[in-house]
Amino acid sequence: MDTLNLAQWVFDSLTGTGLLWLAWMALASPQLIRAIVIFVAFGLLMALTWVRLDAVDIALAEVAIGAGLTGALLLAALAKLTAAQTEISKSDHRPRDGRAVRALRQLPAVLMFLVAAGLVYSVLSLPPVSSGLSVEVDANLGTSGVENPVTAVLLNFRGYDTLLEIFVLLLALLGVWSLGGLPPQRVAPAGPVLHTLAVVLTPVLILLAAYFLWAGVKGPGGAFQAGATLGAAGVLLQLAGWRPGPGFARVHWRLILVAGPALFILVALFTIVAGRHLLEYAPEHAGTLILLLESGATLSIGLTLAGLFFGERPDDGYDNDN
Amino acid sequence: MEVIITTFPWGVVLILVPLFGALSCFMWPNVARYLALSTAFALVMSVIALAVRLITTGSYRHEIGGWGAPLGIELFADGLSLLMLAATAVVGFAVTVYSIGYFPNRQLLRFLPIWFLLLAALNALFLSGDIFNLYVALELTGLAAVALTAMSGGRAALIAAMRYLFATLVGSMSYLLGVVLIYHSFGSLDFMILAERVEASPATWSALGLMSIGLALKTALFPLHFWLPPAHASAPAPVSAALSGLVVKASFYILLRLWLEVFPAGHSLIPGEFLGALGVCAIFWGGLQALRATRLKLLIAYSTVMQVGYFFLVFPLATVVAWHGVLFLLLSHALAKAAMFLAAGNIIYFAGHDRIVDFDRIAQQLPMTLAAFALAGVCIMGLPPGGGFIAKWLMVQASLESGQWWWAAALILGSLVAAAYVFKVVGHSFTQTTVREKTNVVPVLMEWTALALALASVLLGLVASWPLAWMEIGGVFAGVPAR
Amino acid sequence: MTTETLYALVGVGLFILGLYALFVRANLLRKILAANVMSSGVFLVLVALARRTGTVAPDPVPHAMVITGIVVAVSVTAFALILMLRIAMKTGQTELPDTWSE
Amino acid sequence: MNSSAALPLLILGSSLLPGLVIFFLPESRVRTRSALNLLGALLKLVLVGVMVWGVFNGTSYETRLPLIPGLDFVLHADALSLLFVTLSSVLWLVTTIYAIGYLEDSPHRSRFFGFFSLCVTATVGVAMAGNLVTFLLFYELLTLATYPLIVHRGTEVARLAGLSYLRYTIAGGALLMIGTVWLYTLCGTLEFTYGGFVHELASASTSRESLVVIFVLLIAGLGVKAALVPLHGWLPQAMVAPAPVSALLHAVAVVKAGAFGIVRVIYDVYGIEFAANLGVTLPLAILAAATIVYASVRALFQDDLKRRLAFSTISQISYITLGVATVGPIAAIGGIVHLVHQGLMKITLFFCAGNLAETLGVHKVSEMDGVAHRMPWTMAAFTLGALGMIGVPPLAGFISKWYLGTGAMAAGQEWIVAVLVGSSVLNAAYFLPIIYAAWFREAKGAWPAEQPRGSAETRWTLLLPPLVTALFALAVGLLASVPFSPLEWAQLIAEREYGR
Repeated sequence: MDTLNLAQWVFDSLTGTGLLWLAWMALASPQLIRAIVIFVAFGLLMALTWVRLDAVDIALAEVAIGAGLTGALLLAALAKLTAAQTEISKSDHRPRDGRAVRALRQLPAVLMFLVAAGLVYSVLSLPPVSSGLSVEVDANLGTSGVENPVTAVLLNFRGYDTLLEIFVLLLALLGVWSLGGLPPQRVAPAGPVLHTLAVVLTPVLILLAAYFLWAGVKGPGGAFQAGATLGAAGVLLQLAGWRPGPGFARVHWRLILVAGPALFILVALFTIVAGRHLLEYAPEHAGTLILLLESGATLSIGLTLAGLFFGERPDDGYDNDN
Repeated sequence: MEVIITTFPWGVVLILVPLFGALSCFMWPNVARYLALSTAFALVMSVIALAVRLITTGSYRHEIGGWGAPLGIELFADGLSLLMLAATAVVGFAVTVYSIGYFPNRQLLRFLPIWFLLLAALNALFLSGDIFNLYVALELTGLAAVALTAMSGGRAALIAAMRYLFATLVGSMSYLLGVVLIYHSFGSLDFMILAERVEASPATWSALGLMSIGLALKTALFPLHFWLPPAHASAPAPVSAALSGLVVKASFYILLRLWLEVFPAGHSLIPGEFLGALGVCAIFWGGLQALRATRLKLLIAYSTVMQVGYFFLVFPLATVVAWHGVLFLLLSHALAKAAMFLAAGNIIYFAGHDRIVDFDRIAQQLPMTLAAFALAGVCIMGLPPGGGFIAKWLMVQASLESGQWWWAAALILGSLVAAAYVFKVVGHSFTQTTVREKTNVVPVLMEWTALALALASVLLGLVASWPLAWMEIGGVFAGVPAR
Repeated sequence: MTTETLYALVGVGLFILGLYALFVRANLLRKILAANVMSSGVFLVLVALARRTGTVAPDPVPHAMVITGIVVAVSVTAFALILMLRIAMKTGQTELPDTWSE
Repeated sequence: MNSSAALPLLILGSSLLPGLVIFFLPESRVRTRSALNLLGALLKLVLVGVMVWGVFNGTSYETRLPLIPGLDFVLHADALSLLFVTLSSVLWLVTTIYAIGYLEDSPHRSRFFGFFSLCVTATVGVAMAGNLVTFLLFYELLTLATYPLIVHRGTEVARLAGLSYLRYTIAGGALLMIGTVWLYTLCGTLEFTYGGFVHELASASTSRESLVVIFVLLIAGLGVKAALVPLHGWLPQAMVAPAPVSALLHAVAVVKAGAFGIVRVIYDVYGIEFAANLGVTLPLAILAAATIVYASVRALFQDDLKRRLAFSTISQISYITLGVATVGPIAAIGGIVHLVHQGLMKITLFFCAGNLAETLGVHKVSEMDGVAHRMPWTMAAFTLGALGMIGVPPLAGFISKWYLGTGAMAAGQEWIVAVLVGSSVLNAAYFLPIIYAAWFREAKGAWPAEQPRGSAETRWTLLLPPLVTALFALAVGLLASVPFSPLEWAQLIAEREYGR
C-alpha cells in the first residue's frame, strides 16, 4: 500500500524490467545452454523479488527449488540430450513461408496482446486494499501450534492442500519411473573440486535442512524448504559421482519416499477415527503433530527430488517377480 | 449402524482410501493386485455409503481441520458430487479389475500406484468446495493422466503425452490465474462464500474467462481438443477408458460448479450461446473425424470429442431439464465410453491391432467384446434404453421448451452421425471370414468387465429416475430457471 | 502506481510471455522453460497482491499457496524433462511433429 | 406389484429371458435352444390368453414405472394392443418352429435365436406400450434387434442391406423422437387415450401449424417402418435375410410396428376427429393410396419371388394406413382388421417362398413352372395366401377390402374404391401368373438346388407352419362373424375410437 519513494521506485522498476527481460531472453535466446543459464538467473531475481514482497518463505523455496533444483534438472537434461546426440533444432522458426502463413503466425501475438490488455485492466481495477484472510489467520494462529503464519496455513489451516501436494511430488517420481526412466548414464568421475565440494557441502546442507525444518515453526522455513535442501544435497552427491546402489527403491528407500505421505494419511485417519474432522488437531498436540508431519515430509521431499534428478528407473525388483 | 452410515464423513474415506491404496501398492508390489482389488472395492462400498447418507440426510459439508471456511478448506458433498463419485467408483472398479488382466505384471505394478492417485485426485476434485484446492486436485489429476498416457512408451504415446502435458499445464495455469484474481477481489476461496460475494467487475470477468478457457482446454472443447484424440488413442486401453470416461469430466465438473454456484448469470463475458456454438462444432467435427477414422481407438477418441460438444450445450439452454440431461449424459457417457475402450482393449489384446476393416476376423472370436461395444454404442448414439437416450430426450426437451430448436437439431443430427460410426464398426463384425492372424487368448475377466460396463450404461436408461432424483440433493439447481 | 500493482503487472507480463513462447516455440526444452515462466508469473501476481492488507504483514495464505505451487512446478518440470528425453531417444527430435501418427 | 401389473411384464419376459439365455448357449446345444424357444413362445401364448380372458372379464392390466420425472414407462392392455399382441405371439410360435427347421445346421444359431427373441419382445412391447415414449423405446429397440437378423448371413450384400436398413430406420427414429418430445413439451403428457389427448391438452396458444408439423414428423418416423413410399427403400433390400426373418419382418414385427404406430398416433394421440379437423388425414390417405398403387406396379416387374413379395407387402401394409386415414368407422374396421389379415397371409407366402428356396433352390418366379407338382402342400398354402391377398372371398383379404370399400363409400370418398379395385387387379396380375405356372405348367427340368427327397415334400418343421397360417387366413375369413374373431375385435376398437 506504500506509495513509492524514488529509491524504491527505481529498485522496483529495475527488478520488474529485469524479470521480464530475463524471461524474454531465456525464451528467445538461440542457444539452449544460454537459455537455461539465463533462466537460473531469472530464478534468482525472482527470489530477490519475493524478499522485496515480504515473502521470505517463498524466497527460500525459490532459491532451493525454483532456481537451484530446476536449473540442475534443466542442465542435466540438456547434457543427456547432447549425449544422446539428437539433432537439436537450431532454430525455432521453421522454414515455412508464404504470406498467409506469416500473417497467421502473428495471430498468437495479437491474441496475447488482447489477453494481456484485459488482464492489466483487471489487475488495475482491483480494490486497493484487501485483507484477504490475514485477519482470520492472525486470529487463529494461537491455536495452530506454530508461530509462522505460512507454516500454519501450510500444515494446519490448509494442511489438506499440502497433503495432496506431497502426493503430486511422489506422483512425478512414479511417473518418471513408469516411463522407464532413462538408460543408465556413463558419468565421468567428478573432478577433485566437485568431489571436495560435495564432501564438505553435503553435511552442511543436511544441517541446513534440519535448521529450516526447525525454524519453520517460528520464522521462514519449513518442510518444503528443508526438503529441497536435502534434495540439493542429493543432487550434489550425484554430481560428485555417487550413484544409488542397485537396491535403490527397494523397501527401505521406498519407505523413506512414502514416509511423508504415509504420515499424513495416518494422521488424517487418526483424526477421523477419533471423531474429529479430517486433519483436525487438538491445539495442545498441534505443534508436535505438525513437526512430525514436517519431518516425514522433509525426508520424502528430499529423496523424491534427488530421485527426480537421478531420472533413471531404479531396479525395483518388479522385473523379476512373477 | 444406521447412525454411522448417516453421520460418518464418507467423502473423506473416498479420498483417503485410494491414496492409501496407491502407497500400499507401491510399498508391497508382491500383493499389489489384491491390495488394488480391495481398494477398488472399498471405493464402491464407500460411495454406496455416501449415497445412503446423502439420500437420508441431504447434502453435507466437512470442515477440514475443523476451521471451516474461509480460513480452512471445506469438502462438500451433494447430489452432483455423488453422481460423479459414483461414476468414478464404478468405472474405477471396472478398470482396476480389467487392468489386472490387461497389463503384464511389470507394467501393472507401475500402473497401480499412479492409477489410485488418479482416482484419489478425481474424488478429491468432486468433493472439493474450495477453488484453490480444486487447482491442486486438477494438477494431480492432470499429471497422473499424462503419466498413464505415456506408460506404453511407444512413440505415438510419448508424443501424445507431451502434448497432453502442455495442454493440461496451460489449462491449470490459466485456471490458477483466475483463482488469483477471484481471491484478491473477494478474499475467499470457498464456493459458498464466493457465491455470496462475487459481483460483476473486470476482474470477475477476466477470472471467469481464464477459468473457463483453462477448463475448456482440459475438457477438450473444440477447437481446444487437439490434444485429446492422440492421447486417448495411444494410451493403454484401461487408461483410455479412465481418461475418456472420467478425467475429461473432471474439469467440466468444475466448470459446471462455477457456472451454477459462483458466477450467477450475467457475470460472464462469454455468452452461453458461444460455448453452445463451439459445442455444436465439436459435435460435427468430432463426429466426422470419427467416421473417417480407420482405427477403433481413434474412432472412440473422436467420439469423446463429439460427446464433449454435447456437454457444452447446457450453457445456452441452462434450464433445470437441460442440466438434468447433461448430467445424465456425463454419467452414461462415463460408463459407455469406458466400456468401449475396454472392448477396444480386448480387441488389441486379442489381435494386436485395431484396424476396423479387419474386424470380421475378430468379432467371431470375441462375441462378448463386440456385444459390449455395440451396447455401449447404443448408449452413445442415444437409442433406448441406453442412458444416452434419456439424456438426449431431456436435452431435446429443454431446447424445444426454451424455443431454441436449433440445439435440438444439432443433437439429433449428431446422434445420427454417432449411429453411423458405431455401425461402421458393428457392421464389419457380422461379416464372415476365418481367422488368419496369430492371436492371444483374452482373459475372460476382461471380456466380462467390458460387457458389464456396457450393460450398465444401457440399463441406466431404465432406472433413470434414481440418478435424476439424486441430482437434486442439496438443491444445486435452486437458481436455475425451470424452463 | 503501488509496488503491489507494479509487480502484479510484471507477473501478468511473465504469464503472457510464457504463454506466447509455449505457443510459438517448437523446441520442447524451451516449451518447458516457458511453462515455468508462466507459473512464475501467476505466483508473482498472487504474492504481490497479497501485500494489500493495509498492515505491515502480508496475507500469508497466498504465500502458502505459492510454496505449494512451486513444488508442483518442479515436479511437473522434472517429469516433463524425462518425457522430453524419452521422446528424443525415440525420435531423435526435440520437437513435436506437426501431425501425429503411428 | 399385483398380478395385473405384473402380467404385461411377464409377457415381455417370456421372450426376453429365453433370448438372453440363448445368447450364451454354445452352438451345439440345439435341443436346449429349441426347447427354450418353444417354451417361451408357448408360455407367451398362454399368458396372452390369460390377458385376453382377463380383459374380457373387465380386468385392466397396466404396468407403470417411473422413467423420468413426469414421464412413466407404461405397458397396458387395451383392445388394440391385445389384437397386435395376440397376432404376434401366435405368429411367433409358428415362425419359431419354422426357423428351427429352416436354420438346421447353419452357423451362429445362438446369435440368431437370441436376437429373434429380442425382436419379438420389442414387438410385444410396441403393442402394449401405454404411451408414446414407451412406444418409442420399443420401436427403437426393434430396429436394433432386427439389424443383426438382416445381416445374419454375413455376406457383403447383407452388410450393405443392413446399413441401408439402419439409415432409414434410425433417421426415422430420430424424426419420431423429435415429434414425440415436441408433443410432450406442448401437452405435458403422452398417454394413449381413446379419442386422443392432443385436442384437450394442447394449450390454446399452441399453433395448429406446429401440431401439423409434429404429425408429419411422427408419421414420417413411423412411415419408414411401415414402408410408406418414398420411405420404403430398405424393405426390398432387406430380402437378403433368411426367410423366417423376412416372414417376421413383413408380417409381425417391423412393418407391422410402423403401421400399428400410425394407427396409435391417429386414434390415441391426435384422435381421429381432431386429426381430420387439422386436415392431415386426407394427405395421408392419398399417400397410402399412392403407395398401394406404386408398390403393386413395382411388384409386377420383379422376377425374384421374395422381392415381389416385398413390394406386395409395401402395398398391402398401406391398406392399414388407408383404413385409418379414411375418416369413418367402417373403413377403420377394414384397416385395423388388416393388421391381422395381412400378417397371416403374408407370413404364409414367405414361409412358402422359404420352402421353395430351401428345398429346391427356387428363388425366381421364372423358375416356378410346375413347382406345385413337386411341392403340392406348400403351393396350396401359397395359393390360399395369394388369393387372400387378391381379395377373393371368403378369404381374409376379402373381408378387409370389403370393409375398406364400403367404409370409403360411407365416408364419401369414392376415389378410394377405385384405388382398391385397381390394386386388386394389380394383385391378381402379379399373383395369378405364379399360381398358374406352379400348378398348370410343366417343370422345365431339374430344380436349381434340390435337397434329397424324404418322406414328405420337405421337412415337417418347414411344411407345418405355412399350412397352419394358411388355414388361419382361411378361417378368419370364413368365421369372421364369430365372437373373438379379428373382425369382431376390430369392430370393438373402431367403436371405442369413434366414441360409440
